[in-house]
Amino acid sequence: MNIKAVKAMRGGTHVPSGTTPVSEPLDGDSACDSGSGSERRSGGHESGTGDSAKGPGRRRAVVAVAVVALLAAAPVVLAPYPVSAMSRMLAFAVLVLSVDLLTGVTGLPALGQAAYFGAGAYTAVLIGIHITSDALVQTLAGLVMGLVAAAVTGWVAVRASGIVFLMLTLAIGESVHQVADTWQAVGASNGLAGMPPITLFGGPPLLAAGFVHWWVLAVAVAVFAAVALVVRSPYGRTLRGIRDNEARMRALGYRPALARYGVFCLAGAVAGAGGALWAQQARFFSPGDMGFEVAALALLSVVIGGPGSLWGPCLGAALVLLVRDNLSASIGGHGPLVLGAVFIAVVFLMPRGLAGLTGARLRGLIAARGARLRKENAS
Amino acid sequence: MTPQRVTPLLELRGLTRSYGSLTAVDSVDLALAPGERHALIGPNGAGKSTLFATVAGTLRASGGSVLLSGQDVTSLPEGERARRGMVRTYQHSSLFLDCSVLDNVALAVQRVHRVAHRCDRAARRFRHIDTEARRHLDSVGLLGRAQDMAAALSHGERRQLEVAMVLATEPALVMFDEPTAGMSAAETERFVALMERLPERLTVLIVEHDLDVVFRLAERVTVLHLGKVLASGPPEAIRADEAVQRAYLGSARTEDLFAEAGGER
Amino acid sequence: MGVVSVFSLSRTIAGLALGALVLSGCGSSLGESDTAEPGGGRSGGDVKIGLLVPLSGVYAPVGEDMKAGFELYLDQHDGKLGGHDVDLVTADEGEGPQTGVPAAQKLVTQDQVTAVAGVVNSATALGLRDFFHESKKPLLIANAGADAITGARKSDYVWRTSFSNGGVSGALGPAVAEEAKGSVYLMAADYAAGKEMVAGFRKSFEAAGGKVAGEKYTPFGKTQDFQPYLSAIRKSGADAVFAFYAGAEAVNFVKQYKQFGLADKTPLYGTGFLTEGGVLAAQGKAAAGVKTSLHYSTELKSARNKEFVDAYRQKSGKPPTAYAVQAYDAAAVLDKALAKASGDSGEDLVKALGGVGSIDSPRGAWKFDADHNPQQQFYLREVRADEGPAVNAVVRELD
Amino acid sequence: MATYLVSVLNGLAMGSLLFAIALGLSLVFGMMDVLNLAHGAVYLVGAYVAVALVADGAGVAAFVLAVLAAAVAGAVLGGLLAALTRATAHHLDQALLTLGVALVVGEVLTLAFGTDVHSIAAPEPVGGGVTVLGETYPVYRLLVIGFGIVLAVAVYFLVERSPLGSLIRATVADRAMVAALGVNTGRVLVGVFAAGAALAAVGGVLAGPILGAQPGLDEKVLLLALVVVVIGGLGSVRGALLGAVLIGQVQALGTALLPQYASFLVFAAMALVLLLRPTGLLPARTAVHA
Repeated sequence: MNIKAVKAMRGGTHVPSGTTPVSEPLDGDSACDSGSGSERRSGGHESGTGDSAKGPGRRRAVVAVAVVALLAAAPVVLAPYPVSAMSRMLAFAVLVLSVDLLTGVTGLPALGQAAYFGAGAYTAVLIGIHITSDALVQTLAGLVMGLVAAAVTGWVAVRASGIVFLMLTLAIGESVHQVADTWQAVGASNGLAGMPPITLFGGPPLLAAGFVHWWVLAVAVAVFAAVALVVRSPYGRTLRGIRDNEARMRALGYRPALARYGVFCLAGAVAGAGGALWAQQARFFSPGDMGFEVAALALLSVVIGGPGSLWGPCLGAALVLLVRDNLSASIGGHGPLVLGAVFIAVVFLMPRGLAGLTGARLRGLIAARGARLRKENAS
Repeated sequence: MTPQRVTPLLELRGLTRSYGSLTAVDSVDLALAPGERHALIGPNGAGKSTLFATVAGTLRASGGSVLLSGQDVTSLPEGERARRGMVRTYQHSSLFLDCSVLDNVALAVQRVHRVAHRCDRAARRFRHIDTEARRHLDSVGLLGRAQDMAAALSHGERRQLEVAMVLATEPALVMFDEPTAGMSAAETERFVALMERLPERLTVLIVEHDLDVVFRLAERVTVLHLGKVLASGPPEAIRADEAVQRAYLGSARTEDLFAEAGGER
Repeated sequence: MGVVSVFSLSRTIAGLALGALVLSGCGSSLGESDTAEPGGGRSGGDVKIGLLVPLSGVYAPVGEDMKAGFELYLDQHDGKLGGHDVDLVTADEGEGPQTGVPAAQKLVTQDQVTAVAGVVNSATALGLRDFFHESKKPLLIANAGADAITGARKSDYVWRTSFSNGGVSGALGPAVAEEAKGSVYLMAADYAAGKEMVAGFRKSFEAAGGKVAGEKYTPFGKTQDFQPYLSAIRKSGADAVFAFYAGAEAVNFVKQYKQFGLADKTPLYGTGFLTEGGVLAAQGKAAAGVKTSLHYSTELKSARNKEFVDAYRQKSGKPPTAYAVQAYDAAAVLDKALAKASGDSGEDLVKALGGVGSIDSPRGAWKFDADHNPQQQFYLREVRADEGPAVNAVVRELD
Repeated sequence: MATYLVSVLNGLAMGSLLFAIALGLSLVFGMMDVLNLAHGAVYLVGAYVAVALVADGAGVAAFVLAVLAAAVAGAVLGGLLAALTRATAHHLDQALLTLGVALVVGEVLTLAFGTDVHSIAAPEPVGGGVTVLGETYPVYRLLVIGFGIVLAVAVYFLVERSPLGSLIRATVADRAMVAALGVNTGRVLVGVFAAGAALAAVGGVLAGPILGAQPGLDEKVLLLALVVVVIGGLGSVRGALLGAVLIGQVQALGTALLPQYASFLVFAAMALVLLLRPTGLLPARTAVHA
C-alpha cells in the first residue's frame, strides 16, 4: 500500500521520496511500462533510441497467442466442469484486472471493486430475465452499470490514497453489498436466479459450457487488450506517475484526484463487465458473490500475481480460485490453510509475484533480494 | 537592467510566513525581471527554505502576496502555479523512481501538450512527446540513459534529470532549491555548466549555499537574514556589503559562506 | 529469432496442439446436455452420490452434523443405498454460492454423481436450481429453507428433506398467540431467511388473534451486541419475543437476553435454530426456558429416535441435531428411491422419488407433499438446563 | 432517555475492548508501516485461550491466569510476526504475509477447537447483573469499562510521559531519524509489535464473556479495529482511544437511535470522518521537513 503517501498526507508535509532507499532497478513490476519495462531492464544497456524491446515483444506476442489458443481449445477436449471452472477464472480475472488498474498501476489498494462487479452482474441477470438473452447487450449493460456505479460512488474514495483509500473502498463495497443483501427487488440474500442461457446475435441459446466459455474468453481477451492499451498510453504513464510520486505529479501541474477518478470509473467499467461474464456463466447472482471475500481475493490475486503486471494478476486469479474451489474440498474444508500457506510462500519465494517468474529474471531477483535483505538488516 | 520598468516576472510584496509566534519570513519584497538569474543566500536559519517554499506554493503564506507576471497567485496551490509556468526543483530529488528516465521527462511533456489523459493509443505512438522528452534529456546530457530506471541514476544524474523535467514543463520561472547540495566537485562543475546553458528567456531563482556557484550564475543576489531582506543587488555589491559580512560572521557560521553545505543530507 | 520463424513455429505448435486435442477426443463440453454421459453414474452396481455440505466458513458446524447424519445412515446399511454400494463424494459448500455452486457443478459434471444431497445456504440452493433442472439430476436439499425452493422456483428435480422457513415459524404462531398474555415483539437477522421466518410467524400468529408489538431486523452476521435492540424491546412493553437467529448470533442473542434481564420477565420464543446443537451447548443455562418450534428434538420419546440418538452419539460423541436428521433422512429417501428406480437416469430416479411414500425418520414419519417439501410434525420445545447439559425438551406437538 | 444512557454505557464497554485491540494495530502501522492483518487472529488466539482455561465460569484467579497466558501467547505471536514482516520491505507483500499467517492461525484454531461457537462465562463473582437506570446491566461490562479507563491512563503515561514513550513517538514521526541517532530501532519495533499483540490477545480474553469465540470472529474484529485506527489517525495513541470510543458509541447509541440503518452506521461514520479529515481525528505528529 502506498504508505508513503499516507504519511505524507497525514503530516501535510512533503516526504521526499528521494530519501528512501528504493534504488534497486529490479524492485518491481511496479515498474513503469508493466509490459515492456521489464524487458528493458533485463535487456540491460541497449542503445536506448530504437525499439529495443522488439525481440522480447515478439516472444510475448507468441506466448499470448499460444495461451489464448490453448484456452480456446479447452472446450474441445475438456469435460464441462473444467471448462466452466476456466470460464469462472476468466470472469474473475476480469475483476482482478480492474483491481490491478487501481492497485498495480495507480498504487491505490482497492477493496471495493466487488461492488461494481456486482452492479454489472445484477444488471446482466435482470436484463437476461426481463429483456433479452443477448450476451453482448448484457455485457455492455453490465459494463455501463459498473462505470456509472463507480462514477457515482468513486468521488468519495479518489481524494484519498494508501490505507485511507483502502478503507473507503471497503466502506463502499460493504455498503453496496448490504444494499444487495436486503433489497427484495434483486432477491435480497437469496440472489437472483432463473436467468435464461445467453444467446449471441440472435442464435440459439448457448447451453453448453464450451460455447459459454468461448464467449467469456472473447470478452476477457478484449478487456485485457483494452486495459493493456490504457496501461501503455500516456494516461497509463500518468497513473504510474501518481503511484510513484503523487506530490511530484502535483508539482508538475497534474491534478491527481482527477486522474484517479478517471481510472476509478474505468476500473468500475471493467469490473462491471467481469460481473456480467460471471453472471452469464453461472446464470445466477447473489450478494455472496460480491462480498468482502470476493473483493479481498481479487486484491490478493493482484498482490500474488505482481501488481502492475497484467498477466501476473490474471494468473494469480486462476491460482486463488483453483486453491479455493478445488483444493478445499479434497482436504476436508481446510482451503484457508492452503491459501494462507500459499500467501506466505509467495512472499518468501516470489518477491515480485508470479509476474516476477520470467526465466532469466529469476536468478537476478534472488541475488537482488539477498542484497536488499542485507541492506535492510543493516539499516 | 532595471527590472522596475517592465512588469516583473515574479514579484513578492510583503511576503510573510510564520510558525506560531516564530516569523520565519518577515515581509519580504522582491522583484525578478524576465530572464533574470537571481540567487537567494543567507546563513542557516535565515528563512531561505521557508521563503522558497512559500513562493513555490508548497507552504501557504501568512501574509503578503506573490505575483507571477503581475497576476496574484498567492492563494494557488503548487500545482496550479506550475500550470502557470512557475516550477521548482527539490533539495532531495523528487523523481518517479520506478519509471524510466525517459518517462520521468515524458510525464512533464505530456502534461504541457495536453495528452496526459489520452488512452486511445500507446504512449510511443505520440511521437512528438517522445521527441520532445528526448530533446530535454539531451540538453542535460542524459539521453544515453533514457531507458534506465530513474532509481539507477547517481545523485548528480538525478539532479540533471530534475532539471530536464522542470524544463520540460516549459516554464517561465524555475526555482532551484540548493541544487548542488551533496554534489561532488566534478558534478557541481557539470551542473553549473548546465545552468549556464539554460535558455536566455528563462527566469531563474536559485537558493544556494555554495557562494562560488552563486557568484558565477547570478545577475543579482538577495541576502536573507532572520527572515528579512538584508541586502539585494549585483554580486559584486553584495560581496562588498558590510552588513552582509556581519550577518554571516555574527551568526558564527562563516563556514556557510564558503564551504559546501554540510548536514543537508 | 527471426520473425517469420517465430510465427510459423507458433502456428505449428497451435496447430499440433489443437489437432492432438481434437483427435484425442477424451471429452468435450460442447454438447447440449452437460451430463449426457451414459452409464457414468452407476457402473458395476455401484452408485455415486454427492454430499454437498459446508466444511468451511460459518456454516461448518451445520455441515459437520449433516455429514455425520448422512454417514450414519450409510454405516447402518452396510454402505448401501437401494442395494447399490455407495461411492460417497463429499464437497465443500463453503459459505455461499461463490463456492457452493462450482462445487455442485463439479459433483455432477466431473464426478458424475447420480444425485446430490445437502446444501445449507438458501442462495446456493436457488442458484443451483436451474443447473439441476437442466442437467436432469436430482438434488435433495437437506437444510436450505427458502420458501421459493419448493414454491415459486420448484423443480421436478429438486426435493427437500428439511423444512421451509415459513413452515417452521408458521407452526409456532398459534401457540404463541395462545400462550402470550399480550403483544409480541418480532426480531430476526436481516436477510432473506430472517424475513421469511418472521413473515411465516406473523401470518399464523395474527390469524390466531396475536398482536405484534414491534418488528426489528438486525444486520446479518455483523451484530455482536444486541443491547440497543434489547432496550427497544423493553421500551415497547412487549409481553413476549419471537426471534430467529442461528449460529454465533443465536448464542450472543440468547445470552444477552438473559444478561440484560429480559429472560426473567419476557418469555422468548423462536424457531428451533435458536437453540439447536452446538449453539445450545454454548448458551448453556442462559437458554433455560426458551421455547422454540422445530421438526425434531433429541428428546422425542419414540423408540426410533432413541435408537438413532444412541447410534449417533456413539458415532460422533455428541447428541444429534435436526441438521443431522435432515441429512440422515436424505439418505433414507435416496435408499428407497434407488431401490425403486427403474433405470439409471435422473428422470427414473425422480419418478421413484415421487413414490417413496412415508419415511420412517427419528423425527417421526413424514412424506413429501406435492411441492417436494416434507409434510411433517412440528414440536414445541422448551430448553431445560436443571441438571446436566441443556436439552430441548418436547412440550407438545404443534398443529 | 434512560434507554439511551444504557446504550452509552454499553458503547463505552465496547469502546474499551476496541481500544485494547486497536492500539497495537495502530502503533505497529505507525512505527513500521506494517498493516498487520493477523491482528484479528491474535485476538482470536486470546479468545480461545479463555475457552481452554475458563470456559465454564472459573474463579477470578483462573480468569487472571487466562489473561496472563493470553498475553504471553500474544507476545510470542507478535514477535514472530515482527520477525516475519522484516523479511520484506514491500507493503503489499507484508499485508499478504500477515494475512497468510492469519488464515493459518485461524485454521489451526479451528482444528484444535472445532467449528462450533464457544461461549465463555464471566468469572463467578461478577457474572450477574446490577440495576442501572432501571435496567438490568451485566456487572462484567462495567468492569470492562473500568479496565478501559485504567488501560487508557497507563498507556497515556507510558507513551506520552516516559522516555520509552518518547522513543516510540519519535519512531512514529521519523524512523530514519531515530535510527540515525544510533538507537536500535529493531528492538523497539519488535517490542511494540509484541506488546500490541499481547494487548490484542488480552482483549480476546476480556471480550470472551461478551463475544465468545468462533471461527470468523477474527475477521470481524480486525475490520472494526482497522476502522478505529483509520478514524483515529494511524500511529496515534490518542487517536486509537478516540476512535474506539467513537465506534463503540456508533455501534451502541447509533443503533439505538437509527436501528434501520444499523448495518451502514460504522462505515458511514468512517467515510464521514475520512472525507472531512483524511488523516484521522487525532493524527500522530510526523516529522516536519521544512
